[in-house]
Amino acid sequence: MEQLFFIIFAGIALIGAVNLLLRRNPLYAALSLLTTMAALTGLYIMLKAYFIAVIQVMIYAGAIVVLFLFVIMLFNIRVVERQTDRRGYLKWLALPFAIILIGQFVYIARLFEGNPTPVGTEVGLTEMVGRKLFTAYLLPFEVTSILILAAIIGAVVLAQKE
Amino acid sequence: MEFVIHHLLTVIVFMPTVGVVILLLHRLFGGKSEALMRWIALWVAVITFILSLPLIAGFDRLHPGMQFVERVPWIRSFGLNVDYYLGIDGLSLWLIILTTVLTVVSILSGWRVIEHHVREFLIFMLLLETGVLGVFVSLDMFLFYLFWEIMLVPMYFLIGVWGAERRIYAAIKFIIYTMAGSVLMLVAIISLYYLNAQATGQPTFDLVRITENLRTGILHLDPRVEFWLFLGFALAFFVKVPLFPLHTWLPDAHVEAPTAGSVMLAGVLLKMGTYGLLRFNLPMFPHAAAELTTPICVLAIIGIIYGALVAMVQPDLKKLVAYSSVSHMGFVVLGTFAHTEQALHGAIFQMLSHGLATGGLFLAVGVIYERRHTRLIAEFGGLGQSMPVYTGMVGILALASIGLPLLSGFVGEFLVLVGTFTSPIEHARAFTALAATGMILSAAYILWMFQRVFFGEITHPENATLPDVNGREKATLLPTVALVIVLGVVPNWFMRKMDMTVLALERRMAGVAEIHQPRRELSDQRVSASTALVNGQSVTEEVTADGNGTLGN
Amino acid sequence: MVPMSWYLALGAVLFTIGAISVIVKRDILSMLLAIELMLNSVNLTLVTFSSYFQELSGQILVFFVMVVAAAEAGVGLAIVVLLFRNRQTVDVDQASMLKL
Amino acid sequence: MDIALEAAIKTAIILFIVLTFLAYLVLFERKILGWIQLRVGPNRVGPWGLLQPLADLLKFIAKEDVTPNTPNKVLFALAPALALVPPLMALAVIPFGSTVELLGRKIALQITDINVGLLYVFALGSLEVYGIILAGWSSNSKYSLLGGLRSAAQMISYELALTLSVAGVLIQAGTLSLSEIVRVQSGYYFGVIPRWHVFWYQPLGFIIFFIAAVAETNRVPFDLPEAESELVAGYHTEYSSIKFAMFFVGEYAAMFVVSALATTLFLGGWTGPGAERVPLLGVLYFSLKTGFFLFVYIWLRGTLPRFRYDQLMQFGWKFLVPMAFVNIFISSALALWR
Amino acid sequence: MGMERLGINYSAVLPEIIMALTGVALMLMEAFWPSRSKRRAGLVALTGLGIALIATLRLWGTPRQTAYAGMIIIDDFRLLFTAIVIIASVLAVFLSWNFLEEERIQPTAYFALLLFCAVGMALLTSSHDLIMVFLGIETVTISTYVLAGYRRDDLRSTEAALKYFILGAFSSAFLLYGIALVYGATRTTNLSAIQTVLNQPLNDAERALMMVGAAMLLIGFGFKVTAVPFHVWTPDVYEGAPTPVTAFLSVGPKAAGFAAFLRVSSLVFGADFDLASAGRALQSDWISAVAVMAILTMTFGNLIAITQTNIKRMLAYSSIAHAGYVLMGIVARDWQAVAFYMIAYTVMNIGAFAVVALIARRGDERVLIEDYSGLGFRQPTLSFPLTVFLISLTGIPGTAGFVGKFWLFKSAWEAGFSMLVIIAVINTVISAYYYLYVVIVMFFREAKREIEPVPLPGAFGFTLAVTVLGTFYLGLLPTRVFSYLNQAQTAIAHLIH
Repeated sequence: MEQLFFIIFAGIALIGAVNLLLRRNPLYAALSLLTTMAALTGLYIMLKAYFIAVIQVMIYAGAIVVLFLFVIMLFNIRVVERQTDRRGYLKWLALPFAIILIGQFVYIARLFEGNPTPVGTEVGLTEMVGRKLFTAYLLPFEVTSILILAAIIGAVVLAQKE
Repeated sequence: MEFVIHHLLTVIVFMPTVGVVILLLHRLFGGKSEALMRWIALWVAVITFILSLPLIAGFDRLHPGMQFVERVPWIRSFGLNVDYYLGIDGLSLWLIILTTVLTVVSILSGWRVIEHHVREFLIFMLLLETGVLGVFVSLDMFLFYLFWEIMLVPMYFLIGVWGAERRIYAAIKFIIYTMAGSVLMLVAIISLYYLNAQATGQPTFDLVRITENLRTGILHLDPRVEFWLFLGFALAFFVKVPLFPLHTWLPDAHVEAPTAGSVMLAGVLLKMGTYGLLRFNLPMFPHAAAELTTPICVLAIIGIIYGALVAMVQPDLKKLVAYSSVSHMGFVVLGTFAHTEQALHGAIFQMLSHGLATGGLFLAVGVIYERRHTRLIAEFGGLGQSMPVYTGMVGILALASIGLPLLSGFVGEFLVLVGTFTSPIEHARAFTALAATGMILSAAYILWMFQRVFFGEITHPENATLPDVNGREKATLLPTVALVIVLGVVPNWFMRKMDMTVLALERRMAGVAEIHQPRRELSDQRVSASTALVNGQSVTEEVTADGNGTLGN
Repeated sequence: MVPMSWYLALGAVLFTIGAISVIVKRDILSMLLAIELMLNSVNLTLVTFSSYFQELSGQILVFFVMVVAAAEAGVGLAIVVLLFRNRQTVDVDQASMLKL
Repeated sequence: MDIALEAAIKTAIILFIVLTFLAYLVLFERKILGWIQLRVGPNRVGPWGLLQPLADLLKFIAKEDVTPNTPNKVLFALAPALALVPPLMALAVIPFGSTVELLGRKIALQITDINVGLLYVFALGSLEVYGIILAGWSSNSKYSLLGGLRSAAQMISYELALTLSVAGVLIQAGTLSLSEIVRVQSGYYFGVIPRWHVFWYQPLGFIIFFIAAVAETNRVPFDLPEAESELVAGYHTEYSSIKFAMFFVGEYAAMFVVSALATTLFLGGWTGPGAERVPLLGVLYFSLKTGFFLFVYIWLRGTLPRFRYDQLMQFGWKFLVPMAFVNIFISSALALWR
Repeated sequence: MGMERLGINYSAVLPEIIMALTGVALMLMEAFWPSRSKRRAGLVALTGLGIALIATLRLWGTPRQTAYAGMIIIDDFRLLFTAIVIIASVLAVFLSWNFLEEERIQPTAYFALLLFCAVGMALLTSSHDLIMVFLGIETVTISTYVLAGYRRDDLRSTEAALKYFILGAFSSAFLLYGIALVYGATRTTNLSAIQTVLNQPLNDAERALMMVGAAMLLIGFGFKVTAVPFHVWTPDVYEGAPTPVTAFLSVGPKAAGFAAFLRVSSLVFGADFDLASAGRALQSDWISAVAVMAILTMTFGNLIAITQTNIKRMLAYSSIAHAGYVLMGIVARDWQAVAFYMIAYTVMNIGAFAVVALIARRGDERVLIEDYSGLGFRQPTLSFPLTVFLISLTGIPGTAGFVGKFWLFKSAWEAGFSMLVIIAVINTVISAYYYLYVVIVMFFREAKREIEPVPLPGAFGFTLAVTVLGTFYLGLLPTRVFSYLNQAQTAIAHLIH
């Protein structure tokens, strides 16, 4: 049962990712990414990481991809028509590169097959995450505020009209 | 005054820098008078020269070690034990004097010629002097390297700014060649430092100490390591000398440099190479030196003959003199690697002689270049009629360069030849014969040049009205002329000061067995002779108890 | 029971697809999206480790990754807007006065 | 399996009730607007126009479904569904009342009580914008596109204030589960004043939440995405028939969810006198409170003019968000002090 | 949960706090006390940085300790590199002074971003956990993306920002994946904890994960410190970004990147591992990978730099080459040498860019090397310092560059990487060609067209004076700096064995 769910979600995620790779219109690419993210949310729930699952939807789907769509619409970008050859060779490089990388990773992943420890139950709870975030990870948490502030200022500075 | 006496070397080395500061201050206060700048620079150079004279007087010729020593800790951290460590021995003494003399002469020679950026010219000349003097007096490898490289910068500018048409090419070639050599030396210095620290547990760049450690065997080098270290140092010096295949920067640099630059280059900078060989390669890596003697000597001979042949066909006066440098410096290298006392004496003496004679010849070329703005031999002829005094002076210099007896060149080259002939190295006699050919060739091209320029009819009418040398030009040419004569007449007075140094070098080489194998009897004789001298030396050491050879002695 | 390796393999494959997309895509927006995909695959890997190890710091790291991803998206899109305003294109090759 | 069946039954019932309610909400809106504007409102179909929703439904179904010349028909069709589904899904975690005993089982009047309930609602809320954006883009019309753009910007901006305003409640309640939050608010202070968050500690949070909620649902005075006087009908200009109906219902469903959420978070949800003992009373209280919010929605529509776009943004970023931060600060201080 | 257990220690992050607050204060100033005066904003930024520097130096000598539950570590290494990045930021403020005025850029946001970047850099130097490394890097890069695109109406600047952004984000993803895999192998992100884990044998799966993770980390760091083959963004970004920003980019974030790189390399990979442990195998692989990277970086950087006609691009490639030299220090595991080199490089490179910025003037118009012809004697106030910096970059004795290089070479030699040293010295010769070519153009060529002399504003004059003196000071009298580094060595001797 669980494996079936995994296969479904993973399949959706892969389809989304491949679609992202193949589509030339950024809008469809964004929607493909959205699909992948949705599928990943399902996987997070399977992994009992509820908090992560929810904020995955909130931040990625609710904020980041929307922002992308917003920009795409703002400039009303349609299909990128032109096909240049300049990066053509990269495509041929990419294929073996991909095979090597994937093979390597899958090999490593397979090494883990021996020990299917049960998925944790306690760990994913919001309360636990919150507790840890404000104790052990207090400093990184505070640092993110600087990071976001810098990003906000930066984005405003760059995108504002004179 | 007390300070000057106790820090004489420091004062000499940095006197020109003081001149630089004065010139900068002069600018800062809005001084515009070029004449004043020239006078400032000249006086600074003259004062430096005068300050260097007490070195001769105070030099204790029987003292085998370093004299006028100054030593202050400089960088002390992380085992980087760098000292500000100065001192001279018989090898560096005369080179310092040569430098101070030639600087005065060079500044004088640029008096009228250099018209733009006078201040900068003088600043670079003085900086160059500091750099060169620093190289000759540094006894710390780090310090040595510092001066060695610093000296490149002013020379680079002297060629690049005040040179002739292809000056940029020449300047780049000069600096790339020299740097390529010297960074390898840096690697060698680092590794030597590291090996010494490993062996003795005392990290130091102290040149004297390391040499001593190597001699006594406290620091023992693996033959392969020694070989590479030797090459690391030698390449830097061979480039500077320049030895045959590495010489190609020299004609360009000489031809393009202004007269003053050429004088310094030929007179002093080339000597840094041979100085380095004598200071580092021979005493530190005698086994490698012995092993490499034959190829190096072959290259030196090739340089001698090749330089002479090329000089012979040069239509350009300056190029001719430049190639003659290649040839003459070959003698120095040959003498250095012949491993006999006479040859070493000859090599050192030849360094001085060549510095003066070739420097003088470059000055001489500068004189007519100023008048005619050409250096082609074909443009001249019959100058003897219009410029008799000039002709006389050039004649002496040219003969000195050829090696006419009673002039300086003779002493050096003759000693080298004799030394090589008696040398225990393989093919010593063949080398001697070939080198002697070089001497003959040099007589040929110099005399031929002299004849074409000074004798015969005046073929170009403008040469007929050329004014003879004026007072300033006389002032530049006279010291060199006078000195080549003095050197030729009383060579012993100069050589005496080097004796102990040369002896020490010779003994160091003598300690290396393999070169002596072909002629064991001879080497035995020498060893006994050396022992006798050593005994005498120990006596003198007691006499000069404080051992520092300061002015007080 | 889903073995851990399945998740890890999925993460690796997604990462690779993302990396390749960044390389072959020509318009900036798609490149940015592909980078987001890469970050997502990292997140999946981290959550997997975290859940199987019963150790929370992986999930905390995911949280930070999301924050950073949001910040990066903001700045990146601002740059895209600026570029579009200056040059009316989002094609990377077009936007290439500077040599690559 | 029992639990799944129970959830399915509850889902069906709640969907039926809420959708019917929404249909009548439209009627009420028209009626109330009519009264505000001193006219009668719909009164032809059935007594007092009570059958009007049915007639509307028939009309929607019967009308021709026009699809414009669009670059992507799939997205065009998908957009209304994307607008409708999230609010309906959000209903799953809203507690409509306390527990009832039926056939010997305790049944909570809430489809499911997950421990990240509030975040779940927000997550779904953040998805709602997709319907509008995709509608705007795939309609291939400038009005739609502008509407979509405005909507995206507006919803992202106000989502921030909305989320932040709730942080105060979370600090007070210490949980993300909606039923827990309701339970925290039961009881009275001084015997008379209910322990609702709107009275205790969170009045500022409540105001911010409600304003932001109105903006999130694209309602007057924040209805710029569909501003009929500027953009014809905004993002759904090109939609007709049942697709339009889905947008329509989606908007009202969102209104309902937001109101229910406001009730739950700030007005004590289903709590009230006697609600513990008689669960249906709780449902009544809940409906009344939610109805009040819905009435306010309509009331606002009847009375307020529309914001200008820059005013909207300024208000959101320069007033609501800072105030939300102030609220968080006050709440934290209070929590520490207590 | 007491303060002690969390390890809250405000004084440990005091420099960061001060700089962050200054940045916020600048933004608030803009809101409540608006003015386009660069002077006021600049002074505030300088004050903040100055106080932060004092706070950093006051921590000198405190015993080595971790804080915030092991997230950061306070030791002399951190203090030293923090001081370097703050000094780089201070110099960058001076450099930006004129740029802001000429381009009519609103100064507060600019300085605020600079300060936030400084916060990120300072955190990076102190991070003791991969999470902090990641966040520090991101704080730095996000600020610098914006700074690189700050000349908003100039396409070059925008494209520079874009390229920087895409490749930066791309590399961050690799870094992150590396962190994830390392976490998967060791079940922790804390550097000491990782070291402990590595000191035991790992199973196959974990070892494989660790290997790939380490490789990914290397890629990520390679991008950040502009090591070949991950350097592709550097020339474009350095060319396109406003010159003061380029100056800052080439020293500040780079120093911070090296600090983090060194920290990760030395703490995780540089310790003395047991023979059987997983760390031992990893260590040798890591070191040889970095060594190869160092060779490629310096050789490639120098060779390409020769062909450049734009001085900013030339300095960009030179900066790549210098990264190669610094990588030697990482290979040799001599962090003091790296620290000294970064100090020296900061001083001389900022100085060089100051002159370039001044000559380029408004809109970065005069950036070709040809534009420098005839500058030499016409404006010695500019040409003389530039010559000094170029000579120092070449590594001629008497200057900071030489001492730094010398030390690096010596360390590498002692660590047994003699081949690396020889390649490095050959590279030094190559570099002499293009550095001195600029000198040639300045002094040996006549000006192609008449150019009006560039005025030398006070801020630049100050910067140039400081950097020239610093170059000579570090080159001739480095003993004092050495002795500080020496003290530091004893304090954290166990960082590198």
